Amino acid sequence: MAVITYRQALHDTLRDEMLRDEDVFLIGEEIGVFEGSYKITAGLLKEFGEKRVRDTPIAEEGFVGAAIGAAMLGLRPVVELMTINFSLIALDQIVNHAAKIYGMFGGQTPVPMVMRTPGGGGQQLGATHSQNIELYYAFVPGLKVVAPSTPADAKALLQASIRDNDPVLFLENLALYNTKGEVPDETEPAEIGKAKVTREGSDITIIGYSRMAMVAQQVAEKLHSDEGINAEVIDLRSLRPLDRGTLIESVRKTGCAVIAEDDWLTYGIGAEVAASISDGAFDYLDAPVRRVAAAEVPLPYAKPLERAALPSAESLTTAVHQTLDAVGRRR
Amino acid sequence: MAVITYRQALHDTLRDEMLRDEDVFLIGEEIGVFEGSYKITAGLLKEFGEKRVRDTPIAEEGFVGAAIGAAMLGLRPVVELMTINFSLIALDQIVNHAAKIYGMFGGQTPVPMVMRTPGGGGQQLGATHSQNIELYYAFVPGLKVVAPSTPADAKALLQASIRDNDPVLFLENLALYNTKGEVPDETEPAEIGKAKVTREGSDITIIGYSRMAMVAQQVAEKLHSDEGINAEVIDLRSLRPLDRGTLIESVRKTGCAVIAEDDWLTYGIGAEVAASISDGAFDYLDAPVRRVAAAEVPLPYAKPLERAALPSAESLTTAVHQTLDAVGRRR
Amino acid sequence: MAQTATRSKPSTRGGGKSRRSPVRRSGGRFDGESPELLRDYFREMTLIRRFEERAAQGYTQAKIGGYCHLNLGEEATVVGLMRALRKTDLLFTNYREHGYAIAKGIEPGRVMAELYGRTTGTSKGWGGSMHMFDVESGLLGGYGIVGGQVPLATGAALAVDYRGGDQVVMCQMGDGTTNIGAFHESLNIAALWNLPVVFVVINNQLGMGTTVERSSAESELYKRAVAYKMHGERVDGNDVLAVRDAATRLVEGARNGDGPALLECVSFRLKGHSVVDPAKYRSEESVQEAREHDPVAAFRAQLIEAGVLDEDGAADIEGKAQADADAAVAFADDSPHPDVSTLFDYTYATPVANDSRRLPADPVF
Amino acid sequence: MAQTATRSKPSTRGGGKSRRSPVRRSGGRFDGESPELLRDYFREMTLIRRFEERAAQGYTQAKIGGYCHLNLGEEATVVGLMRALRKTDLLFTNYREHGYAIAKGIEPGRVMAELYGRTTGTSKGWGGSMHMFDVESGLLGGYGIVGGQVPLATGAALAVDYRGGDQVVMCQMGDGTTNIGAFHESLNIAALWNLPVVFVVINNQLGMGTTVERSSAESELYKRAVAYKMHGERVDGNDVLAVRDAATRLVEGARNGDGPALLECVSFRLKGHSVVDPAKYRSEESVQEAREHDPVAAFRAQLIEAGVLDEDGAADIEGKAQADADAAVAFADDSPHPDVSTLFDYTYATPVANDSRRLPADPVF
Ligand SMILES: Cc1ncc(C[n+]2csc(CCOP(=O)(O)OP(=O)(O)O)c2C)c(N)n1
Ligand SMILES: Cc1ncc(C[n+]2csc(CCOP(=O)(O)OP(=O)(O)O)c2C)c(N)n1
Ligand SMILES: [Mg+2]
Ligand SMILES: [Mg+2]
Repeated sequence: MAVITYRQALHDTLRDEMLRDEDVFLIGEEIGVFEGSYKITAGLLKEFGEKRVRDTPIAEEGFVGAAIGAAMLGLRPVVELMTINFSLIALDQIVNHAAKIYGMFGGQTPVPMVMRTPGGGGQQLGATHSQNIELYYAFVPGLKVVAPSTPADAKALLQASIRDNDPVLFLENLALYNTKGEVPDETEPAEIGKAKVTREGSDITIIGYSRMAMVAQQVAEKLHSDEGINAEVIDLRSLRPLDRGTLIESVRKTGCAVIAEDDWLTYGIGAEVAASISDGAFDYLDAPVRRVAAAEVPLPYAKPLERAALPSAESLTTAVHQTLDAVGRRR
Repeated sequence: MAVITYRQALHDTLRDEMLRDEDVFLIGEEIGVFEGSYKITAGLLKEFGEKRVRDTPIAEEGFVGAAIGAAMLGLRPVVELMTINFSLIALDQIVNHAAKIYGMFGGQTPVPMVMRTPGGGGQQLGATHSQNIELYYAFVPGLKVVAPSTPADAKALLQASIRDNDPVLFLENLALYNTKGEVPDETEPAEIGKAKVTREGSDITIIGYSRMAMVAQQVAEKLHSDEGINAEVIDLRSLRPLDRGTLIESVRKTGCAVIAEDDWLTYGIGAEVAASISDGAFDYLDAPVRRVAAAEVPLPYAKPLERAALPSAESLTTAVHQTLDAVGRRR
Repeated sequence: MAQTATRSKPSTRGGGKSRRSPVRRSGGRFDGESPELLRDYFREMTLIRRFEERAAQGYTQAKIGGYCHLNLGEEATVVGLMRALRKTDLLFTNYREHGYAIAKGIEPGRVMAELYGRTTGTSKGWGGSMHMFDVESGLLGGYGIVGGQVPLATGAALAVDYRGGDQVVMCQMGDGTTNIGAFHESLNIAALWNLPVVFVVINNQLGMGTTVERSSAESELYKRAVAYKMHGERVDGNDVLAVRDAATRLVEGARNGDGPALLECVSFRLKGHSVVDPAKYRSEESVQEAREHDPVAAFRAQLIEAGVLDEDGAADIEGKAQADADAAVAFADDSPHPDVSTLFDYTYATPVANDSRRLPADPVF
Repeated sequence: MAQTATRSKPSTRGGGKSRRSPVRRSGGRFDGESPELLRDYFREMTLIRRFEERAAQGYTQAKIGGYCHLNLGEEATVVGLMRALRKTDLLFTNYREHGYAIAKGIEPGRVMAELYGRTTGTSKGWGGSMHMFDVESGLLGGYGIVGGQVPLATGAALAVDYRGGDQVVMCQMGDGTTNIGAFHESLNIAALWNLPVVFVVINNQLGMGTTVERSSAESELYKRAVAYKMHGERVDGNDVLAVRDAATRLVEGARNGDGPALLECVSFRLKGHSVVDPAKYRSEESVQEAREHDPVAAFRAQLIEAGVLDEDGAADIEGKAQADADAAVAFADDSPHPDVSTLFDYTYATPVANDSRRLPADPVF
């Protein structure tokens, strides 16, 4: 068991999987000579050579499509999309091809591939470079979407994604790369489609994924130490399929919930979470499910505006307080 | 007041707007010589010439982007995207450019353009040609998204969209083009961002948009004549902004709601509708908000499979019955 | 335009790479050709013709739904291209692929059954006219999104290269498809990585109702290969032998490591864009010109003139083709519709926890 | 590569259209040039150099956030191109646009203020380094998505054509950008419709860490114009006069209805891709080669050699440039940050019912 960064966990897992299976190869912009925009693939070109670590032209549609075609022949490409914002250019290939090829042809050819990509605002990258559009993938049958928030999950879910026979969108986050956590040396691949209760509690359910799962965990710890509030925290981990059962079970216990997400509120991931809880835990809810999400604007560059627009530990704490007040459970 | 088809209403409105404003022009694939894949633009090339009715190469990213650039200079392009499925290729231009240009540059240049496009399955077009992905646009701040279900609304909302200074995604539906309805000769542009109660009732609220608003209306009429059930029907008309107030007001009266949508259930438009109602009418809801949506599969070609996968008057009726049973209001 | 499309058209050539050079047939048109093979080409072209006619009929009878795009007028191209491929070579096409499916070796009955949406179809009824697929015969899909197949074919070639096999990938597309971004990105990638893929543009001179001249600034489409330092050439798509020869050269070149190439086959679309399109936008002359270039009729006449066939022999072949097409329809019509219970069978290849399997009337909880 | 990049490079030419032909300067390097103008070019190149150095500094001091891509090494190209445009002409660029903003006529203070995220910035602090905009000076945007500006510029040219004005649109992009689909779709459209737009590729030989040879199958990028029957040519991007002359010809051609063109300017990137990039992937020789081609130093030496400038004059200009850059920083630093109350001001140009104006901690109801 070592304490390593999320970045390191991704790097090591890619390397392990490449060693384990000759059919696994990496493809993407600047992953080789440049060693990756966020250095996840550092050193791998040197170790595995150009065949296994393939730098591409700036052509997201072309190289994602090429990965799909290669996967149709049984290879296991792991694509790096530099950030999720640039994946829009490849969306037709992902939604109309990767996600459809297995079903549209009557189950004849699986498409075993992974698309790794970071989302995330908060780096003053401006409106086009700060989006959280995992919704675009989570919405699509035929795709699987996972979103680990810890180094250990990054490893276990990346293993699972690479070994899965379906196209998997693997969501990372710029703000998570340098976070640290314990990672077991030997890990079983995680089960895709399962959420995880990362903190047990009875006062309120706080739900997050990716960066906001980490924030949720921190907020819960602080609420406990500062105010004795016992929040249950759920990390969704998988956005498609969505593990509604784990959510409902928790809310049936706590009676209230807050979902924290980095994307925009209206139609965001939290809408489905709130709708599902409101439905499945209808008789148990003591207050409406509360959502904490980004302000619905093209994210401005200027720091004060950006800071105001994005969810944070503070805004999540406020929402938790207000929800606890509403159910009369604030101590 | 004339009774005309939805197609005719669109056609006539495009023509009227082109006559009214020299800056309005049409651009898209096969809209001129071919007279439009669905013949919305029939005759307009002959009347207005190539400058105002511009056939494009098959290059969705290129011509949508060109329309955006033209709009930045003050023209009012009305783009036809042959079906919403092909809009994926233009998504980067729409989401990263059309939607961002006004905000990202600090409000210096509006982007007054309309993107007309039909969604819809049920024509045995298979998985890539039968999608309802309006969510991709409804999610994005900076865009407006309207989805008329009647010829009259098609006219009033198209007027409003063309005269609006922001990029508007104007959602049509293959199954609506031949439907008929009364259209006033003189119409005020509709107000974007407003839903409409198209039938008053007190037993249950049925919500739809585009094709499913029409189906909802039919189901409500039939429930009334067959069973004396008095459903209130709401046509969302605008997906972005979403008119939550109208929804809440209705459900506070009826105490229960069903939302019918053509897209996939998980993360679909109905998720936000259900989440919003569950929140805003929390103390008034007698049963969970029910969603009727498409099965979450790449839509198969074969008729029996396609029919089973898509929502219909029957599935909506079933859901309404079950919801009324749940609240003990079935007569 | 077809006048300028000859086998001897000078080709665009890339840098200093060694390239295959055209082998021209000398003397009479069919010198050195096996009469048996020639008759077989005619048989297959005729079969495709009859098959497509029956498909149109099935569509009119509402046995076939969706869109239905036919290869009428493109039979010489289809057969010529497919004869350049080995059984193990891989083919990606657009949605106008019925003829390719047959010529690549799929039973016509299974092709028709797909149109009829039956479980015996190439895609078990899930794909329909635009989405045929068969691993065994190497048809890796018809694709309905214009240009969608181009990156995929490039990736398949990457996989072949990765594994070190000697397969070649052929990627068919229409003239209108050369204007979309995926074409550009993929040709660049294929050339950059020297992948074993031959891109084939079927220039039937129309994308729906738009002519090549109104959609492509460079209407000699093979010239676009220059932008990727790729070999490009044009061939008369109404000449089955010319197509076969050009395609064979490029396919074998790709097999031998010469890298990708772009082949433009100029032909005519005899009917509308799809079965429902009356093609009112076409001038009488253009329709007339297309009819005059009917490759099936022309090949028939040439074979008879060359003594490879006589009228009886031709009629025999035609009768057999008609019978085969009819049998395909009968097979399709007798085949079962997919059962609704199979609706959720093909969303994922690896089963996954919490996958949604709800019908529209099913509650979430 | 820069060796092959000369002004006299034969150009690719489209069909039979009448095209502008290069007017070569005869005799000495600066014959017929106004010394005043030459000094002004040097002044502006130096200003951009100093400005970018201050930007790098501001970034290191965390006064500037996000990504920050500099024009260091591209000053001759920037100034040469901008001198080919009229004030009323329109410019679209990528995210590496600080120099263009200045050379197109925006106050350096406003450019720096944008980097500092202040209300006095070109985009009121909403855009940052990658997204500068100014209607008055005709900069219609720096764009952060590779290739994103290309369709937009084409559309702006369409609008000019529609209205019948005599403006020309210039669309700047990097070498790596020529591989993306939007490039292809747009150049085809521009050529097909004969639009008044000049596409300019700044070939600094790298897209992040990837060389042109590793990303473009045809590494002589101007040749890609052939695919659209468009005029294409290459120029030495380190030669401000050569760039100005080539650009002027093409811009005036476009203005006169000759249609679009593709101009490739070959230059060097002196530093990393952005301020944070140490560029470890670059060989010592490549860095050395870039330094040797430093266009500011070279132009300075040439002007002195030609007697257009003396050391004192050069030092004067340099001192003034430094002072201007410093003043820009002072202006930026003194300018106000945008107020949080303005967060919802620019989502829509036409106010709309039910628009969401919630902060993250605000409830929906
Ligand atoms: C991305 C995309 N845009 C538009 C369409 C609609 N469409 C279907 S076929 C077609 C014309 C294609 O022409 P071409 O490539 O010449 O092929 P052909 O039909 O002539 O075989 C169009 C525009 C589509 N299927 N996909
Ligand atoms: C669509 C897209 N893909 C990837 C990126 C990330 N990216 C930013 S700049 C760049 C390199 C661009 O190279 P080039 O076009 O040569 O321009 P230069 O930076 O050299 O000016 C890349 C890959 C992006 N911004 N947009
Ligand atoms: Mg065609
Ligand atoms: Mg570059």
